[in-house]
Amino acid sequence: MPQILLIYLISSLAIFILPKWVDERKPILLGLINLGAFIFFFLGIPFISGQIQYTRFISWIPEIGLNLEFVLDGLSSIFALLITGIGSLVFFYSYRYMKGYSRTKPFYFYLFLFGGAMLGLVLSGNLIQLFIFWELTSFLSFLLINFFHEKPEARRAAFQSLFITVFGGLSLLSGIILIGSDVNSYSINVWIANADIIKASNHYVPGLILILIGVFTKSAQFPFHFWLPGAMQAPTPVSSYLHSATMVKAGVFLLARLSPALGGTFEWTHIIPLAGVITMLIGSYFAITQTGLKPILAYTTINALGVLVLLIGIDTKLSIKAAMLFLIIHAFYKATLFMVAGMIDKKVGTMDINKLGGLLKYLPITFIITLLAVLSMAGLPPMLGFLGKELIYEAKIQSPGIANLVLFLGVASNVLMIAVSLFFVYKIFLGKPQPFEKKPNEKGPGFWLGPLVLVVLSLFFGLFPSILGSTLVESAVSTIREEDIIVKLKLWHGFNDVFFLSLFTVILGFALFFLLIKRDRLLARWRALNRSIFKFKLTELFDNTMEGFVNFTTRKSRAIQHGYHRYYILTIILFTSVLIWYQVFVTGGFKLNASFSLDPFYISGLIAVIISAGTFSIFAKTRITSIIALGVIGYGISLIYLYYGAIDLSITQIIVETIIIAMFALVLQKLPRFAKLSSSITKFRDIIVALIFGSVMTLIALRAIDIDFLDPISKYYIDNSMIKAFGKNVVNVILVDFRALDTMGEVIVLSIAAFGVSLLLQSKTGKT
Amino acid sequence: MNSVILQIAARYVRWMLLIFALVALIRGHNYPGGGFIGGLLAGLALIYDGFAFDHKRISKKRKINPVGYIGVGLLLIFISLLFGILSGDVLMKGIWISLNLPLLGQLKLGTPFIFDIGVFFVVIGITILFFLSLKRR
Amino acid sequence: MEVLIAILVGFLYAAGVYMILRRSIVKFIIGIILLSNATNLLVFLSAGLTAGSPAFLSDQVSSQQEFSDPLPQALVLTAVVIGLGIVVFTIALKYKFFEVTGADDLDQLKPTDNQK
Amino acid sequence: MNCVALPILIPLVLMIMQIFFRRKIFSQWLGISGSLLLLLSTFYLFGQVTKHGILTLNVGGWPAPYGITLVIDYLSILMLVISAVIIFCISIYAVSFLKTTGEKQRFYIAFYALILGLNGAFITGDVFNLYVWFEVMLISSFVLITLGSSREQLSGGIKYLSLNLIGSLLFLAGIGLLFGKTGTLNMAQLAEILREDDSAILLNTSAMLFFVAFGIKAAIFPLFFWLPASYHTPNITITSLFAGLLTKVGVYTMIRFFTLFFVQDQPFWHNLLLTLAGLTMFIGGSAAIAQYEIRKILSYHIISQIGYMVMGLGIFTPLGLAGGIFFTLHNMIAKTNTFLVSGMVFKLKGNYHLKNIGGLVKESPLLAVLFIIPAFALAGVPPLSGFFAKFILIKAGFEDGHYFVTAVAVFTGLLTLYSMIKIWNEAFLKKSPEDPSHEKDKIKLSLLEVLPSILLGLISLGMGIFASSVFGYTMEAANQLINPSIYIETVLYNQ
Repeated sequence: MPQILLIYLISSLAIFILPKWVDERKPILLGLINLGAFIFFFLGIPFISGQIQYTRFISWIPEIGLNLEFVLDGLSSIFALLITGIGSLVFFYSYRYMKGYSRTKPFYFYLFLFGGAMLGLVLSGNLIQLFIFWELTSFLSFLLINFFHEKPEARRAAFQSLFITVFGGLSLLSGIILIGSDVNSYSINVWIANADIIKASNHYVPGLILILIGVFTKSAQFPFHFWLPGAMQAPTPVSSYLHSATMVKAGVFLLARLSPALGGTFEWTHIIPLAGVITMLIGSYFAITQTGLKPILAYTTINALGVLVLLIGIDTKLSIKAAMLFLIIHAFYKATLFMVAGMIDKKVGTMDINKLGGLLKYLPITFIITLLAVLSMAGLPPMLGFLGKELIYEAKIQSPGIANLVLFLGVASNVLMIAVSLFFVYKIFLGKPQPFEKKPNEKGPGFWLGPLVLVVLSLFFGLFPSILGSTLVESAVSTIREEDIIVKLKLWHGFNDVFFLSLFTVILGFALFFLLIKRDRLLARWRALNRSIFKFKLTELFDNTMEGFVNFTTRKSRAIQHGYHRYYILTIILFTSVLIWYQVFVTGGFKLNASFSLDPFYISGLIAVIISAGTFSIFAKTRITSIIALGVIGYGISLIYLYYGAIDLSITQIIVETIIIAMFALVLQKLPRFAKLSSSITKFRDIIVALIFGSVMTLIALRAIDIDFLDPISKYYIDNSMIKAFGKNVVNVILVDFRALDTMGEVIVLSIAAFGVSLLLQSKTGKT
Repeated sequence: MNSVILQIAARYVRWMLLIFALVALIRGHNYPGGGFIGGLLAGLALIYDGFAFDHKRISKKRKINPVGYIGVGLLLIFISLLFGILSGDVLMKGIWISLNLPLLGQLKLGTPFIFDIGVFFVVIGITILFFLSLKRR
Repeated sequence: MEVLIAILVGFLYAAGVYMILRRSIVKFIIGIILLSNATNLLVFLSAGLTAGSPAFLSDQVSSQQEFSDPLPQALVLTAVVIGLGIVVFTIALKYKFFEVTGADDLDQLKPTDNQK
Repeated sequence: MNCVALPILIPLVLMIMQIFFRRKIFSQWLGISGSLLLLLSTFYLFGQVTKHGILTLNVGGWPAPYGITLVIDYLSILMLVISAVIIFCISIYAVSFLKTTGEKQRFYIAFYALILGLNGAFITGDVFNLYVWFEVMLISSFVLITLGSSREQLSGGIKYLSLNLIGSLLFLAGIGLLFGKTGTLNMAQLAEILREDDSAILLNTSAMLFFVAFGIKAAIFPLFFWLPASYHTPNITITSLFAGLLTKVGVYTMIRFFTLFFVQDQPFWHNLLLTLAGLTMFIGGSAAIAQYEIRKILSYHIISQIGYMVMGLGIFTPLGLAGGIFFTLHNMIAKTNTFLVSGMVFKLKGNYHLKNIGGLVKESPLLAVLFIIPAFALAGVPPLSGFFAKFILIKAGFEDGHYFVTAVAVFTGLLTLYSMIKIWNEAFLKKSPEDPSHEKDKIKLSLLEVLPSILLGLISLGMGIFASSVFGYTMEAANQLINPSIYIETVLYNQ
């Protein structure tokens, strides 16, 4: 299995180096590669009945539980087949569809890699590995939705989808890590084996919620569903792929995958169905009022995802069975319908249902295809969709928990779905013929071949459902439920509750449909009603929130990075003072042993001179006096050094002080006079700050003298200076021998400073 | 500043300062002084010269190149490092030779001394450079 | 004596901090010089003061003698010299800034942070 | 021969050579070949470290703790290797991007002085020596940041200089106090003393000074002001260099000090570090999304990402530290790369402001690829390096029970993503706002400009794909930091 992913990676990279004659046909080639992978998984079906799984383990970073595990079992097999199968059809389709666009190379690169990432996702047996593929699909879909990137809407939609899915992805990652820390592994099999520990842990509920946020964002569940309609900004093949077999199905997959490990609890059977049922209703409700083909389909996808999530959340044998079947059904009809929509767009030039109509005359084959797909979507016989709907009803009836609500809303949503489906096909192919600029025709099988294959399959499985039931669905359900389950599917169940419920739904659906087509104004009113009830759209809410946040941070960053040099300094000084004072209090730094003495008096006097010179220098009115006072301080300090036996230091201090004063005086001639720039309140505040800082420095300096952990290392220098370094001046020996590296650094600082000074002052630039 | 008195004084002060700087450098290992102090003094001597005669004299007429001083100084420092390595020992290891000179008596010369001379040159260079750049304005 | 010098250190810090909080370039430089003096003195002080003879050895080895600690002296010396380089660079930078903008007011630096 | 000093000897020689040789072309080629030499020597040292463990060198042959000891452990060598890679890339990049400034020679002198200080800081085992290297680095960065002396640079430079100056003064004061209390400067000996002594808690006051000093260098909240004030002013080559290296030295020293000897009163430190880390991440990240100037966005990002590194230190488990180090390494590479790319954007468009540029994806698809790799790496997109760094950090955070700060870390990832997408959308995807009629002569990027970015991009990718070995090394580093006994032993007793 890893080899297949490698093939995907290599062939996607190979797109960039194809010779010209292959390059023109690269979608065909990529479709064939997908087909090959499909055949591989198809041939594998007989080997993975029931709970049997094939795993491949590659150690990656085992220390942090990150390994490559590939699992092929019933569940991943269904998904892999859908991804590769529909993938190959999508590529064949886009050979026709994408003709005439420039820069298709990156497009195919992303699309193919997208398929590969999705395949990697469903084959992952390690949750972190799964997350990696999960994020890859998010980012690749971002790049795909951005195909028409010069349109602002496309950029906006791409960004929304990315932001929402990455938000979910990060939340998913947190959830995985949180729960993974309980069992010390991210391997799904380990999680399943330790399901009891996980469910008993404190981390279970927060972890589950985080994971569910991930699932809900990816699978477009309420309230994160709004990115999905935007994603139709992508070229149609992408939408077709994204809605049917990839991306949005990732969440469903993960939910199914984790249900043995996390499922069955109160939280699981209540949160998930609730989200599912709301999403289902929203999807079908808004589908009706859309005017574009793609938006209609997008909302029906939301509906389908709601159904899938609901079914997995109900978490019974029957509901899982229904979910797996519906997964396949939905993939088939949704891929078909998107391809049809794209085809109509290409042939007629619009996807607005109000500008479409009467296409039956021109596109009979397409009509049949669409009709069959739509029947499947509406859940009408003889299509596979019918079977699915029956099963879903059965599962809903038998569901524990919030069954009544689920059933009621389920019927309502199905009524809407039937109406939408019929409306869809009616508006395009029947209805009023519209004047088209160019006469559409059926030329070129490239457009309808893929959809045809899918509807034929859908019909075939609808008539002979047991073929599907006893193989794929059965092993997937067995995998999820962790027990061997026999699945028998048949089209006709007899006259039971479910049948009558279906009949009821169909009648209502047809009634609604007729109402819609007979009363044009009804729909318009409905739309108006929606607009007034749902004042804000979630997309706009999202945009406004983002914008509000950006504005907030703009103001905030202005406030923080305000540009006033002295307030930066003030902040730093205050921060330091607070930290140090805090530590002084904590460590009881007030107990000092040092005694205050004024002896010898001349040093005391010297200090008094320095302090008064300092005060003078601060408050001096002219610059030159200020600087002279500064000199007094410097020379005074050098005398202190001298008193404590630091001759070299003292000389150096004097010379350095002299140079600084001289330099200062040199430039001072050109610098302006002191201006009175600060108010007295500012001055007072600054004095307080300065005193806070100065006093704490005094305090800790005294502390430092008090504490001595061990004898200083200096004795070594005195002992060895003569013997080993042949110098009597220990300070100098330290400078040039013991710690010569410091001196070297010091000299380099000086040299660079000198270069810098000459550079600054010589450069003639400036005055800009 | 083209004071005549200053110029006359400079002829003597210059040499005195230079000699003083050299003494500080050489004695540095045993008595107060050393490369840094010596270098500063020498630098001051040259600056004094500049004050007296106009700074151009330093840079143009005498062709004193402060960057060159710095370069030479750093090179000397590097050479003193290199000795330790070349002699197969660790970086900066002091290598000493003992000279018996007739007049000065026994004199110990070692790589730390080269290091100190390097510092001396760098400090001369930077002092002049500082001065020149500020003065040129 | 330590207490007094410690107070001096504190005073120099306070003076330096007060000066670098001013808007004038010249005052800022004075503040930096004061702070760097304060820090050097702090290093010198906290290493312990011994009013002993300077650490010059004589040929007759007598390590019994009480020397003042040479290491902090060397450290402070290095720090002083480094301080020289940096202070001179600061002076040059501020001078250049004044030359370019013609203002002694550090609040004039504001626009670099806040341009959109 | 003991090669521990190579990382400082090579830049020293190069610096001296640059002083003597003034020919432009010579400086350039010397620059590139010298950086390559440095890179190779760090590789060699890396091999040595993996083979022999911690390497030490007592400069001048004076035994520790009396002389200055140079120490290379896993943390040092990882930092050395990554910074050598960046230096190599920058030296190639500099060739064409410094064409406009006439100060090539001075650039190279200061450039190598900066590297000298940087490498010195990475390998020194002596507190005061560290200060000296910091100053070397600081003064050369002052020179570099004001190279060109435009008004903007000067005012940015002043803020950069004054705030950093306060940082180094506090650092020096801290050293003085530390030395006053312990009587030693050798890090290993300090660790030995302070780890065993109960009253070492008294040192926390001086530890505060170090914390603030390194905090200023690392640009953590609330000490970061100098960074956004100055990083957008100099030539882009210099900004890239700073962005990749300078703040990370602050992080490095912080990690070094707060694992080696300031380990008293751990709950206090860790809470402080984690709180500030969270604030740094969030404030940096959210300030970034408000900007429209590419370099400012990236500058605020540096701050945000420093938060992650500090968070790794604050978690203080081997995994947390390893995550922090991993993040640092990844960030150095990716961050430099984004700045390099922004330089190329400027070259093509003549502007850094997102509102004035656009359409680059058509104009230069290669540049789009070059941008998207580091941008996605920074946003933490798997399988690039950033994902693993973040993953390890989040894992460590959750497992150690720091839910809040970890949640902030996760959320900040979203902010990072937002600002990267902002650049991507505005500069690359959007239609160019320029008038298409007066199409300028097509400016082409030369190989020397693109090459460093390609190299760094490949490394980002490689650090992701071979995350297991990178993680192994960072884990080794973290273990060495958590158990410093080996470090102490090697430095003080095995000579």
